[in-house]
Amino acid sequence: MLGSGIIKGLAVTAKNFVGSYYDPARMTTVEYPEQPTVLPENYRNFPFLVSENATDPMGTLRCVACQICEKECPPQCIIIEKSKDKKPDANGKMQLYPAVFGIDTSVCMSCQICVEVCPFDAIKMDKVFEIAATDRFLDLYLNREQLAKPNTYYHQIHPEEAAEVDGRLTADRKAAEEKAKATAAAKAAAPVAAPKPADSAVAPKPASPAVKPQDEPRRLVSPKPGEGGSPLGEGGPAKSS
Amino acid sequence: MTPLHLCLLISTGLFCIGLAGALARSNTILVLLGIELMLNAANLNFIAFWRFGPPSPPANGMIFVLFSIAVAAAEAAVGLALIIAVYRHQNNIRLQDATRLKG
Amino acid sequence: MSPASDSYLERAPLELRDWLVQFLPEPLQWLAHHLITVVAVLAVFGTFFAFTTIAERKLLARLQNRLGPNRSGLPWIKGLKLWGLTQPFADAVKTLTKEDIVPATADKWLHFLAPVIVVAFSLMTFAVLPFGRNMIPVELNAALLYFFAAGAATELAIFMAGWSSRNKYSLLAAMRALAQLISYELPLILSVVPIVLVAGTLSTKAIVLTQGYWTSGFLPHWFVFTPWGLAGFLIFIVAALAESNRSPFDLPEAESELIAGHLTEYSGFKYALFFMAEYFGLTALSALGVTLFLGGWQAPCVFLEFIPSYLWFMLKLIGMIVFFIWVRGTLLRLRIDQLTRLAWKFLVPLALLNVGNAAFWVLSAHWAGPLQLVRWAVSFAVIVIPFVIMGRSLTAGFAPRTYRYAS
Amino acid sequence: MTTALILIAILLLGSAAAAMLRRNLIHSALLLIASWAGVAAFYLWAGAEFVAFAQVLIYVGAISMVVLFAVLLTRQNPVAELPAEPASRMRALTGITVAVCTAAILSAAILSSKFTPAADTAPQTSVKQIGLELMHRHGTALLIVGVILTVALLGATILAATDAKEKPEDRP
Repeated sequence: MLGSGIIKGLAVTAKNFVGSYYDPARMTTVEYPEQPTVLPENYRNFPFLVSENATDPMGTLRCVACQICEKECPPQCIIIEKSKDKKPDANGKMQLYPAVFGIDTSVCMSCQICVEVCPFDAIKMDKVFEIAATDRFLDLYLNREQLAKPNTYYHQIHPEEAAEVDGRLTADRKAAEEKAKATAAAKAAAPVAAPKPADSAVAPKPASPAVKPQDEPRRLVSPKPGEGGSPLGEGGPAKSS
Repeated sequence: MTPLHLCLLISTGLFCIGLAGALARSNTILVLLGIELMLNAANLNFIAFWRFGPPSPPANGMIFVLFSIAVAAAEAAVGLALIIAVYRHQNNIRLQDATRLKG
Repeated sequence: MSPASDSYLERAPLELRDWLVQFLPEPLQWLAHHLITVVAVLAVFGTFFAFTTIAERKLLARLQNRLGPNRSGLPWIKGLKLWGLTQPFADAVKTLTKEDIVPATADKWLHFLAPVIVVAFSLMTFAVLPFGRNMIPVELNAALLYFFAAGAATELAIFMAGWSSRNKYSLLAAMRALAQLISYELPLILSVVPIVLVAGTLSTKAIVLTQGYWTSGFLPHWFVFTPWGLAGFLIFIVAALAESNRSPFDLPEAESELIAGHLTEYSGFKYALFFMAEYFGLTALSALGVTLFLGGWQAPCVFLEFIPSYLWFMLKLIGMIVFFIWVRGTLLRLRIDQLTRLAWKFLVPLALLNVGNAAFWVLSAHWAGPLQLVRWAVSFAVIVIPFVIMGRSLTAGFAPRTYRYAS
Repeated sequence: MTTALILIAILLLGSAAAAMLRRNLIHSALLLIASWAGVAAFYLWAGAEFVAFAQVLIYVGAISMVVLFAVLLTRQNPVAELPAEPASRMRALTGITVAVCTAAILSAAILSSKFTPAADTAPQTSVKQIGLELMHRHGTALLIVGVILTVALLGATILAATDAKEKPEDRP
């Protein structure tokens, strides 16, 4: 009969009404500021700089001010100035460091391209979204000190990804150390009579660890062979060999 | 001058405004509205005489007006439907263009 | 009259008014008397409007398993939320301080006049509603006619708003609104005619008084408890939903098609006026429904008469509005052709039949004993059988929708 | 009492005259509605409440809507808004002259006639009385008006309806 559907519908909503007071499982609302939601693991928003050590964030930035991200950034929200001097990095190698590193979050669109292009795993995506400020120019421009966050924080927000990155970095470091040892041993073992050919033979080799990380992260971050990974992957070995 | 005089003068004014509109304007809708105004002027007279005129059977003037309003409503409905029909045929509603009865 | 009708609480508002008036000189007393009534009606229903909006939002939320607004508290006390009950005042401050934007090509005068007219006329309808025993702002012989006449003028304001905005969505929505309001005015008035027929008067006060009896003390003689009254009430509710542009008949404001309908080009205070008028219209129609069908300010049982009549009226009014909100939270919007079809092919014939039904009821008033049962049975049959038959033809060819891919 | 009447008259005649003079049809229609409302105010002034409410309900509520719909459905093309040609200006002049002459004759007739002084209060007419009058003495007329209205409604619908065939997908 006409109208029976209306009555059924009214019954459903009446049940909702009563149930909403007795059955908290019905309510999907999360009362946000008091009751923060758990963000999914893959949530990402605005980049930050990874530093190795929480006690001395500025001294242990992974960033070497190569400025790739600055050039790649589509909305051009990254500003980097290279330092004049060099500092030892985590591997003990002398590297440049960013004297100025700023991200204008009012411009940043969280596209993650800076992360994908970084050869040193120095810039990663953060999980912050409550960055509202009263000054839309100065307060939304984050400088080096505000951007630097320790690696432990990275582990906290993206545990799986961070573990993978760390594993890769330590592997690289080990390989570099072994290579360094090998070259040192080779140097020691090589006859003093023929320094020139030995130098020319060894010279490309120390360069290869520096080249390798440049390719490796790309392959790992974008594992799909179809897009972007393969041409770069091919380009890498061709250069190093 | 009694209130009745005043009422009758007002209704004369309304009637003549309606008449002028019905005769002078070339837009069919306005002509129809002018006729409506003339009808209203007549109703005004009925009420004026009911109120101030000599004693009559109770509510006579009111009943006249009620019938008049009902007929005016019918007239407006049919008139405007005719206007829409005419518009559909010749794409405008100017009175002087509606010279044919055949669509 | 029972002693309850003369209790202190019952007389309190009127005596307060008389006490206030007596301080004024004689010639001003008449004016003050009416001014106080107007101010009281405005204050009560203004507050009622404010709390209807918050009640609507909270109820709709609960009907859909949400929480609804629960944040706004008092401005100078942090942490006190008051279940969001001060939300309407926050909204009022917001709308009043907003910029008033008038489109450059708009017809300035009509654009300004439309909200004024709509509020003025929707408030005028309150003048003839009996809010309690002896509490009626204006006692008119033709009160019902007045109510519908004042209500009819709001249609004009909607047209003015739509046309003067120079916005095609506004105009389309205004035309839709007009088509809808004209279509549903007929069933609305026809559903009221049986009441006039049985009560023999157009005066709302007298109509309430005719409903003021009880069978054996607890069965009220409200019109809704007769077959024709029930049918009339249902038709009235459907028509009132459409007249006040509420879901499921909120086509003029179908935001998915027409943005905000005729309100698209309105902002700030003018928008607030339209919003207010809409709720005033809803409240007035609900109050009319209460007055005509639910016994007005009469208590449902004799022993409940100690509660003052105006409270009974308010309770019934709140009940009606809650029901309207409930319907809004449940039903989906109709299409325009379904809407007009429902009015002309279903509600109007049914309402006309109901008028005949009420005439039969009046003619058979002297039937007694077993004939009473026959009277009820015939009256029910006259309305239920056409309902079923017409409902069949209206829903012919429809079946519950089946979804092939979604479970 | 007379002041109120004069105010009502100004509203009534002013809006009617303005309505007939405006070029914008919608403005004309709305001003005319104001004039109809003025007529209703006159009825209220004269003590004919019932007729006043009926006037508002029917004229302001119903006829105005039909007029506005008609105005919007018959959109004027720009050609029709050209300045009036001499013939129609002539016609307008004649029309106004005729109206003014009629007004003069009628006014002279009204002012020269004597009426018996009226009663101070309006004749008491309750709604019930009107209803009984309508049903008894004027029953036939009521029936005829009902038939006229029904026929007019049907006729208007048929006249204004389009001949377009209903497409099957338009069915619900």
